[in-house]
Amino acid sequence: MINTSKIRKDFPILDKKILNQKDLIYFDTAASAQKPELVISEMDNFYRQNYSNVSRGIHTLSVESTFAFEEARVKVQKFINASSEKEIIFTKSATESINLIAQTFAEKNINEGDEIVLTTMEHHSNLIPWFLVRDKYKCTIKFADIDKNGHIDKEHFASLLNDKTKIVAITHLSNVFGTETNSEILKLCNDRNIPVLLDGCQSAAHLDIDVQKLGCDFYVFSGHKLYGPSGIGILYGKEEILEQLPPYQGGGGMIADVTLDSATFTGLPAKYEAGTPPIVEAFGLGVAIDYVTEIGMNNINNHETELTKTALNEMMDLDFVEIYGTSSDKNSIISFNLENIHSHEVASFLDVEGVAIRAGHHCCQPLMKKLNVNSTSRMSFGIYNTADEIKVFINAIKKCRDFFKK
Amino acid sequence: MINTSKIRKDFPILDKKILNQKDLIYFDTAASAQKPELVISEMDNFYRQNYSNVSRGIHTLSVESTFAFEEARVKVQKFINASSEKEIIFTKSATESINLIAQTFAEKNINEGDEIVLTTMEHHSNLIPWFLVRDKYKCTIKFADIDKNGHIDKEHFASLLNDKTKIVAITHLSNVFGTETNSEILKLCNDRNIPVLLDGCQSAAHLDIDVQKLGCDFYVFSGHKLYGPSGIGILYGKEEILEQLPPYQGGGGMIADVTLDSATFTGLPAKYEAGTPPIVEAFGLGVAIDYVTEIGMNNINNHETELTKTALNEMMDLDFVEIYGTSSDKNSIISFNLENIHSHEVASFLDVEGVAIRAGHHCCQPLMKKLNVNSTSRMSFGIYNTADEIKVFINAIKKCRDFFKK
Amino acid sequence: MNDLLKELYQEIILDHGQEPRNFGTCENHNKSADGHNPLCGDKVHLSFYLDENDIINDIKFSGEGCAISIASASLMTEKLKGMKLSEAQSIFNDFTKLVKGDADTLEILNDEDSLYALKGVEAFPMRVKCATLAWHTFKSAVENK
Amino acid sequence: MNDLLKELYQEIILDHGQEPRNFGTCENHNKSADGHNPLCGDKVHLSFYLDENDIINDIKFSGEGCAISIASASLMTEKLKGMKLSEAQSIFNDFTKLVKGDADTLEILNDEDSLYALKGVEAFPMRVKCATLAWHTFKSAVENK
Ligand SMILES: Cc1ncc(COP(=O)(O)O)c(C=O)c1O
Ligand SMILES: Cc1ncc(COP(=O)(O)O)c(C=O)c1O
Repeated sequence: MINTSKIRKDFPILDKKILNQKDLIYFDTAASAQKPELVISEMDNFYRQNYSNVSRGIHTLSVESTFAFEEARVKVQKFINASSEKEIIFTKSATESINLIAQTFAEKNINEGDEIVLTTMEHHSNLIPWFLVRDKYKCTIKFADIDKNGHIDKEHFASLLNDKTKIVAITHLSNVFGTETNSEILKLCNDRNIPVLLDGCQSAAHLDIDVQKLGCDFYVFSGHKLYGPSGIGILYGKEEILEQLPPYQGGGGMIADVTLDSATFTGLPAKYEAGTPPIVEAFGLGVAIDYVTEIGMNNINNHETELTKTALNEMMDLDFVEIYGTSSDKNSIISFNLENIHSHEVASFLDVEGVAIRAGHHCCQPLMKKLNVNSTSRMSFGIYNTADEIKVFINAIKKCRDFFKK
Repeated sequence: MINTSKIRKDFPILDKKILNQKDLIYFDTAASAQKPELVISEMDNFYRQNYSNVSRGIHTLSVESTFAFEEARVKVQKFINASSEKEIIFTKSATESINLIAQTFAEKNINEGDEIVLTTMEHHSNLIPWFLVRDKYKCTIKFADIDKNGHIDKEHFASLLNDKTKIVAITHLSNVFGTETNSEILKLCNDRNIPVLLDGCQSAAHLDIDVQKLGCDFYVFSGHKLYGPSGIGILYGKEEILEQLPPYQGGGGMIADVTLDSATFTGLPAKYEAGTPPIVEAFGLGVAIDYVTEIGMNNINNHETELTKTALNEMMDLDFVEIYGTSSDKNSIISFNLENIHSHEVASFLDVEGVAIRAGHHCCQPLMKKLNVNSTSRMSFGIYNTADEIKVFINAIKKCRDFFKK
Repeated sequence: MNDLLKELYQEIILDHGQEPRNFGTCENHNKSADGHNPLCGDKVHLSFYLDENDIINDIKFSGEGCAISIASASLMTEKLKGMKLSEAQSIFNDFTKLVKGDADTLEILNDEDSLYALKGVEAFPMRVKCATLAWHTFKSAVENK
Repeated sequence: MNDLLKELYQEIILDHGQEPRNFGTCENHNKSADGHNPLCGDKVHLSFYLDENDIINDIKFSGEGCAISIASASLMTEKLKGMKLSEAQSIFNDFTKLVKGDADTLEILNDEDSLYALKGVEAFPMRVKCATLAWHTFKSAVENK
């Protein structure tokens, strides 16, 4: 097990008092994780000691920045076990990573009448990029059904795959249900040689990721959900596929040779990193990866699934709580509603108690429609959360129910 | 005049000793500026006190982050005098800003046979995005000539404009010559109602910018060249134009309503900010803007043009120095070569002397071909530079010449 | 119980939130609009009849949302019914200031007014959008041809 | 003058940088490639004749670049001429290590070797690309059909 009280000391924001009185209980890690001291101070220090633009300079600071930046790439590579650092592209966010693949993959591979397979529980960031492709290339999107726990219906999924299926893009861990996509789903795609994009936004911080074992062709995530800074995302893509795809954005750094008539592009990863990249952000993400690796992804996973079980059990005992997905393989995320109380009221009420949760559609409007709700509340856990915090939370939702009952 | 010795104390990196002995002389601000203490420590503090994801949450941290983020937008708006904060889009870099406009503008407005006008001195980041448009829409790009000082040839430029010209995209301040684009060039476009994109990467940190007076329809720059953090860029676009353009990237935050069949998008600026934006980076850029505004852009401009004059005069006296562009309206940037010495040698030599300059093609390969050089050295100034540093530099290039002469 | 919450959820808010007045669609309307808070999915539909003297006759709303947005819509319809358009627009401005914490600068509304019940929103900046959803919808209905 | 610079720009480097050996194109070649450093625009063209015993016969290069890249190309051609391909490839590995500061792990090269003149590059990591440009071009020439 992990030493939570030690870990909590690493996160300066946990000292915060909400409204000057309540201890902060941060149950919104799925939206964005808080940052450990180490990440904050190393970035701070980097700006004070080593900062300059990367790749193009010869002077000392440029060397230091370039090496730190490329070292971060290798850290990411190892973290998800990619086979080469060329397969790691720095973007600004997972959303951008998905857009990059959607556009470039479609340009090369998708024609009118082709099919893309998603699920009904995808985040808008894994829906709209494909909608834009659908509009442009007149292809079809098919949506795999899910059950009430957020598990993809394997038979239905299999029935959607055919020779016209050009790519499958699915979440690895649902940001509403907290359930993990079964490896059999990926197997079905692998068997048919259909490329798979896994949206790893929620899995990267909670599971031990091995992109080669997973059998995905693309894997995307955001640094800010992995205890790293804002402003950085990752696109992993298999080298042999990325090499074949056209460029996305054009600009400095991705050019081999330019005349006024034409340009040739450099190889991976630079080809997809036009312009000055998020330098210090990449460095900071590298530090965050060191931090979680030191704790151990399996330890983190154990801690968080334990917390999830505890919370789930307590909540299931409360008759005024409706929970979306109650399967025991939930990880870090619980979505719920309190009877007859809108999620906004719950969120505001809990905020005053110091508990930060999220309320709304969680960028999953189609799923909300399917669940037949307008919105839900969502609590989500990180390495710094404790069973004691869950007690405070349970108490607070009881108070909330009472407050709005009268 | 500005108080340089006071300002220098604001930049922690200036205490750095290169190779443990030489004082750092940072003449590479055009590639990326160093960061003042204030920017570094405020971002640091933001992560410790106020960080969370923006826009979608109700809890206290989400409120604090959202308000800080939107406040930064207003700071940018005021800094460049845009008429509404809706016209300020946060991107990851100026390069992305240009790609965004190139793609969306072309999708709506450019057809086969249409024309785009650039100049021969554009940075790759203002060339390649248009090359990608050219490839896709089979339009033509015309290149305005420049003279040896980097001034656009007004007559030639005028002769390129016609009814097929859909957009003009030009640098505001050349990153090789340091010369500013004449307002008459913009006037020519305005008179014909041709939209103009100004690449403000080099001007934002050196000139007092008023996008309305300038008469540009789009203005882009990067935070990292304006003493702000890496990972943030700005796109300014006139509201009535941006409103008409299609979305660029799709994802969370830019959606009004989604079903599995279709999506509607929110208004500006969210429409162009899919996914979690560079939150702390935007905040940090706001701090940087406060910092330079406090010093005063006109004071900064005076200081830097003064330095440029000093350096130019000294360098013109040296017969082994070839300077690219010697006009007196140069600002902050001097490109040069030492006779028979490759720019790499100069950069490595100066690095050992503590002087950081840039060597290479400066992402302007077509211009290098035009100048008939393989590469140049480039020195560039920021608010922290001094005339004394120029003395050290002049001395160092003399030593460099001697070293390679033997 | 916390004072801020008591301020936010006054009796009248909970009442209007649970039993909104003027709920539905005006049979006879010449102005209408849909409002929508993309951050949470809350929705409101507003319709009213603006007569030849620019008086807001019948006005109704429907939709789903939190207590604040529903109560605000309900209170708004009560307030605006029978009012001259120009006055309604001034109230729009005042109301926006009120919930944003600028109560000192109001021009028409005073603390006797039922809309004052929403003053508690000022302590919850992320709820301002909830409180003003109906009002923005009103504004777009006015602007719609 | 600084020691690092003296290390970097040894007599032999300046000499080969200014007067490169084997400059030009082999009339009779069956292998060639273009190399290019996109960061600065330096270019090299390499051609050689690989005979039926996998011996590198004639080898020449042309191009523009800094003293380090030109001297490195010049020294490389001197070194490789007459050498067996497999041995050249081992030297490629050794040379890469040498300029990256891993001189301790070399397998073939020793400090008597002329290529050792480029060891000074290790103190200038951004110049490694200059020093290895010709070698990478050699590698792609080998891989080209
Ligand atoms: C004139 C000009 N345009 C565009 C850019 C690209 O800016 P960035 O790399 O920050 O996107 C630069 C800086 O490298 C520049 O100097
Ligand atoms: C499952 C999932 N996909 C995609 C995203 C988008 O990530 P970002 O906003 O960092 O681009 C998120 C987070 O909001 C998510 O939870």
